Amino acid sequence: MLEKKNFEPKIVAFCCNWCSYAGADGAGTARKHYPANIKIIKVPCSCRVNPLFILRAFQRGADGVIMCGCHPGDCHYSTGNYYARRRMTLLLSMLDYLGVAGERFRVEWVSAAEGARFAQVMNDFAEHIAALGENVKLRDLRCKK
Amino acid sequence: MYKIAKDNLPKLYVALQNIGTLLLPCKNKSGHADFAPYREDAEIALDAPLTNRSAKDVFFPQVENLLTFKTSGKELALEQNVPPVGVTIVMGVRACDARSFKILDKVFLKAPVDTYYKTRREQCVLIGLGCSAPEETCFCHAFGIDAGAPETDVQTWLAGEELCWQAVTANGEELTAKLVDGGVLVEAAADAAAAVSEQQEHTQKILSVLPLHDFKVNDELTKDELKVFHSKIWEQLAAGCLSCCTCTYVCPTCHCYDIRDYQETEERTQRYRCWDSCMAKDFTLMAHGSPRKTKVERFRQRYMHKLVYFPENNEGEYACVGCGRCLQKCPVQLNIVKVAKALEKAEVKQDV
Amino acid sequence: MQKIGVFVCWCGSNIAGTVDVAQVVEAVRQIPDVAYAIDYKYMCSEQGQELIRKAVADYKLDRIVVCSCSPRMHEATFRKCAEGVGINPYMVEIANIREQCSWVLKDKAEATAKAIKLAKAAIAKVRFNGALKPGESQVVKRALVIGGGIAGIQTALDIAEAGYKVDIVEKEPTIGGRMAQLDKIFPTLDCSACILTPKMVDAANHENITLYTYSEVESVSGFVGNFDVTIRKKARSVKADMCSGCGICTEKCPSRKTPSEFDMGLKNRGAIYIPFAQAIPKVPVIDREACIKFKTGKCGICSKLCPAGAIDYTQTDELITEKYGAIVLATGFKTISLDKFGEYGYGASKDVITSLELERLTNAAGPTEGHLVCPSTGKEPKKVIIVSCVGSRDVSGRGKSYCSKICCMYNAKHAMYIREKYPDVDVTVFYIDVRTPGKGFDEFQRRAVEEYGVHYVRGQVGKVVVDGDGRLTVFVSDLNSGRKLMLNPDLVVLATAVQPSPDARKLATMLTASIDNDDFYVEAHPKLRPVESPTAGIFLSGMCQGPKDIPETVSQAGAAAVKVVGLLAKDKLLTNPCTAQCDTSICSGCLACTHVCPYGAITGESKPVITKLGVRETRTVAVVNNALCQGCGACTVACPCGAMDLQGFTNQQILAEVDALC
Amino acid sequence: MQKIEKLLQKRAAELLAEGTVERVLAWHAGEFFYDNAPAAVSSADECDKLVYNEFCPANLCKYLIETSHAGKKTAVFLKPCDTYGVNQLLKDNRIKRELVYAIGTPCSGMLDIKKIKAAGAKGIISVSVDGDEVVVNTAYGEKRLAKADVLLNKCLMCKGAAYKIADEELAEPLPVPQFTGDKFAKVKEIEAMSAEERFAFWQSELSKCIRCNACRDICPACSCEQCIFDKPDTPVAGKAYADEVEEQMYHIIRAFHVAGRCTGCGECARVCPQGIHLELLNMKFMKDINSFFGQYQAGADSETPAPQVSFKQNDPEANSAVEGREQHV
Repeated sequence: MLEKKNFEPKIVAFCCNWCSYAGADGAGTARKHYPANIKIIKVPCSCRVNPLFILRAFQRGADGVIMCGCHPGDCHYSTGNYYARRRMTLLLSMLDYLGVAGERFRVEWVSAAEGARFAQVMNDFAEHIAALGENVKLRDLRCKK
Repeated sequence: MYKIAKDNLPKLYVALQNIGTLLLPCKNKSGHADFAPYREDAEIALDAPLTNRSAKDVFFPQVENLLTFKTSGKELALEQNVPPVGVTIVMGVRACDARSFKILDKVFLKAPVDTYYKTRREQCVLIGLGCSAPEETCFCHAFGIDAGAPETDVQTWLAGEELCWQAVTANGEELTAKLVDGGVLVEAAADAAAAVSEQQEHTQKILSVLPLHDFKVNDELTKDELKVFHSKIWEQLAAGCLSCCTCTYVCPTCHCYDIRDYQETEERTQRYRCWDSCMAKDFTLMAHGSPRKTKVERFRQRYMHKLVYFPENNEGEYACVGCGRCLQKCPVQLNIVKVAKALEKAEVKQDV
Repeated sequence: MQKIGVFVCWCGSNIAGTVDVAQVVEAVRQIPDVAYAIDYKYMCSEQGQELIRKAVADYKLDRIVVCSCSPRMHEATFRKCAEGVGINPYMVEIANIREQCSWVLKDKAEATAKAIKLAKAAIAKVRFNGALKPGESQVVKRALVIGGGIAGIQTALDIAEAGYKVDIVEKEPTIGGRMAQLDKIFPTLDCSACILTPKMVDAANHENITLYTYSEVESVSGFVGNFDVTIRKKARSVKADMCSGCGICTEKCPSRKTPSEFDMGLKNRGAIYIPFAQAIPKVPVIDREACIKFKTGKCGICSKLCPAGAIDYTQTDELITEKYGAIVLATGFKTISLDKFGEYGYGASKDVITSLELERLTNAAGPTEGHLVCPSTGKEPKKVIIVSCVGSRDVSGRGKSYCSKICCMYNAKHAMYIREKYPDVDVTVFYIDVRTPGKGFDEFQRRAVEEYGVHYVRGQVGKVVVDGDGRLTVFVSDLNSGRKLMLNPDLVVLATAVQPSPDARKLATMLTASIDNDDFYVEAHPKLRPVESPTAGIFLSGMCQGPKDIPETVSQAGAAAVKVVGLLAKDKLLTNPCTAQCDTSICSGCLACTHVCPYGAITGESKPVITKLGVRETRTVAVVNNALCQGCGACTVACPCGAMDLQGFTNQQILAEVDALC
Repeated sequence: MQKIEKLLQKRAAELLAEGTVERVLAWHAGEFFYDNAPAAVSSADECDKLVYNEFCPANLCKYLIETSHAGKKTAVFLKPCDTYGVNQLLKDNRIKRELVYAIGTPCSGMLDIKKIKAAGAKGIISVSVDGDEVVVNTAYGEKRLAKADVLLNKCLMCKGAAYKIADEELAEPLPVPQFTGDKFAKVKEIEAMSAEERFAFWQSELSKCIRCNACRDICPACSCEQCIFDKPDTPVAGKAYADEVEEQMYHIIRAFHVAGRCTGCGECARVCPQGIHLELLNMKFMKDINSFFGQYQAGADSETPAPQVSFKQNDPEANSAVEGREQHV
């Protein structure tokens, strides 16, 4: 248990430019703390996130991947996150089916107004991943540092 | 000649394991036999008619790191990867596969020598197993291979309740000596030899009644390369081909590879080689495109290489050993036999 | 060999306080392709930008990474700066080491490490950046205003005055909105109609303004400068061009059961009706639910009586499609439903009314010609209680958490003109706080107390009980004296909270304009861009953005108009160059991309292509219209073979970031 | 089926002779009685070499991409299950309807020679079907096997005798293998395993992969001009087995790309030289699509929008795709 506490999970967060990335900025403006090893990649819309990116992140050794977008119905591009939701539903289900990383991937909707919630979501996820420990199943051993 | 009771085979495996890394046909989850490192719990299938893939992986792995690039800051350092040192023993090699290694040698050991292949090859002792139940897809005889006597360092036969053992090469003798000293192998009586030759005759008998018994690649084909090259028949033959790499990857003599880089970490990049196939669209792809733009061209390339180019450059030796894997594995039942027959019909007998 | 310059900003102590900027500079200097790296106190300042320009010149930089605040803040600044020294603006990447790093972390070592990672990711991405050139799109010189209340009317008038065509869509049969229902308005107590109706007439007569009343926006597509809008003009069943507005039909209509919306149900109207005398257009409309002709096929009196023969029962809805360069939302407000506030006895007694109902009761044009009476008895009240904050500042979840802002002032107003007209009526206002900021506002409220003798008691009404013979008993605690009071007013007026019009959410989705949890439209920036929606080309006017009184509404309406005019004055808009691009050499023409594109920007066309193998052939491939593409990237994932890619966010760029961050 | 073979030869010859089509896709004999291969003929006199019997499993529809590309009007003989592939190719815009002449070809299930051999038949000379039984004529005499036991796996999940697209039907439909069970039974079995068991299962399956791409190249849903895995500038481009993850990646992405395209024809699993249970990946997505987004059968027609390019506002939240997980909203 102890070493799990010390273990700092590597987490990649894909955030859509209009809601979630702004939400992250909001978290910053409000000085809401979340772990340093959560790193954000900006995409225009959650529908830009290719399952390939997520698998790649795991392959390169990410312990968790989270995708954030506008709440359904509020997509800046009106329908993007609906497609993203379908895609990620399938991907998540498949990762779980393969027994590799279902529990290490999460989708959350965070609006531009939800800075505090962004931090909350990130803290929850980081905790969740920390409890799971290191990603060994879906990491490419060649890429071990 | 020596022998060991079938029931004692595990003893033999362990003994061999102590001498070097032992690879032998083991069943995988889907019941296919493939060469795999010996493990006590492995489901060993010495008698499996034919492994999924030949043992060529032992000398020519599907993926092999050649070089490592190491960067620190703006500095770059190179490191050559050397294959691991140590004896490898491959057991249960069939006559067809045994011949295929000789063919690969002609490719990799000719100058410029492929040191990766050479190192692995030289460290290896091959223990062949005579065939007793050839399948209808077998046609090794078409290339003068004796299914009952594989060209290996040691020949073995599963006859009756025993495995008969006959050293052939110096390497084989050396290995045998160790096993005899260790009391694993015991001197076999004359009847063993009799049993073996009986089995060999029986094998020949079966081969003589199997569908492909009279199949032979017509030597005429090598006489007029261009004629064959321009044959109309290729179009028809290639029609069904999917351009997948199955035939290539299961073929014991195919040896094309590609070299690529893979960045493992910020500081480390591997230059590796991996099997490639002349059937693949992107084979030898260059800036201007592919030298063989159509499926027909790529299809023709593979069979021209096996049936024409290779024999032309290697004293008439075909780059095929009649293992029949392509007959078993091709998704659309295309195979070298079909091609060779069609070519003969079209270009030698000219009755198309 | 690329030459990347990395510029690390301190942002005063905002970044440098938590991130060891010197260490970041040291780290990135070690990275291949980084030709120059330096830190500075304020990179966005003129000196900071000068430092960048100089470095570009001295070190022949071709790519720039700025480690600073969020790109949402200064990306544009640094892109401009780069352009100034001849580097394509899209060769600039920002590493957000403030919002995402120094501001969310405390430990310096940790923050520094993260800053370095983020810098590395930006460098990894910028390696694959390509020079991008924005396209241009035309601006349709016409504006649409949704909502014909004072906000919409004012915005439309200002736009029209500037010389641009503007259409108003109003869902009610007349323009005028809430303000038309009001009696007198604070702080001057002048008559609402007297100042509103002239504006309504101006709007109706203005050559640049087209009114679509009794109409609703059906669908919206397109983007800033080029919106395609479909408007549903509901069937009035009256030919507007023939109707003289004489009103005979409305008087003689036999159906009298429908409560008048305009009079807050205090009076019934005919099935064919004109909401109020000064309605514009003054053309009646048939409420088909109520109309006997439509229900039974019999009747038809109106058409028999109409001297102009304007009645047309066969009229159908009409769909109008129009192109607009800008859209203004002025959808206004309504008061919340009081169903959840049983304790006030609203509905239990006719004599418990909302402030808006009171406006009608005191309005000379209202159901009682302005005589204040108790609806139940029709007699003048002797004692009136006004309850403030009904559903406003409510944390119980039944009402709204926000302050409705206008109530304190109209409470004073109501109390005042009741006392003025009926000096012997006793008026008490129960309040939690009295909030009267604004020019002349506090003086106004004090006048109510000092000159008009209105009682103000600090206390929240707990219960209004209605007994058998309809007598009201109000239970309230005087918070100042701590006494529990039990009063028997004849009339109770509830200052009910306001909320955005129910159409707001529907429209927000149609326009992809953001909306907050209370359904108020979100502004692009609460301080600096208060009248713009984050969605380009959409502007906000009036109550739909947040509670405000008439003066505020009118000034915001003007502000919105100026923004619209500023947009329409442009001939061309630069389009976002981060658009999708199809590699036709590998596109299979499956056209999955066309299905997911929200803008219909992708089409399949038969084109000659050269495959990767070098084969020339003609086949169907996807073609992107860069003027329409808004760069969401949906197509890039729908495309299985990766032929479709998004400039500025290419697969290579994102994967490079992934690799760098993992 | 002999009767049908004759009809097939006749129709093929007619269509070519009368010039209705330039090319005919069917099957011709291989080296043995059981390895009939896809054949493309373009002259009437070649048609007598065409064959049709219980050993013609190959779905010919994918060859239509080439012929359509070449602008050659092509007649193709399609077993009921093959017709789904044609519709999918039409939907994916990979073939031109006017260049396809689809001929519904009755099928009563294809046989699996591996199963017959595994059943202990040695020295097989020929195989014929007699009602519910398969008569195996071997060097050591006749051997009778239950047909159901030696059908190809894909035929065990027969979708029925109906053609989803056909310009003509060659003959009266034959009775197809009756599949009554739950086609997702195997998927559910795996779902029921613990994460560790699932991981172990798929490790042992996918680690067999040799990246020959046969699964991809035979798949009527995998019809890209250039596969993403052949795209040198994507870091996923890989030619060979390199690392479990690489293989997982390949198979996940492939399954993902064909999700909603896969008609469940089972060819991928049939042709895998390593015997990987690839159908279990695609079936999983089919099951998910049905349960999350509503019933959908790819290839049933060529119009219905695919689940991955459409949506419902009330689609389930991604996180809820996994049992006992909630979306925090």
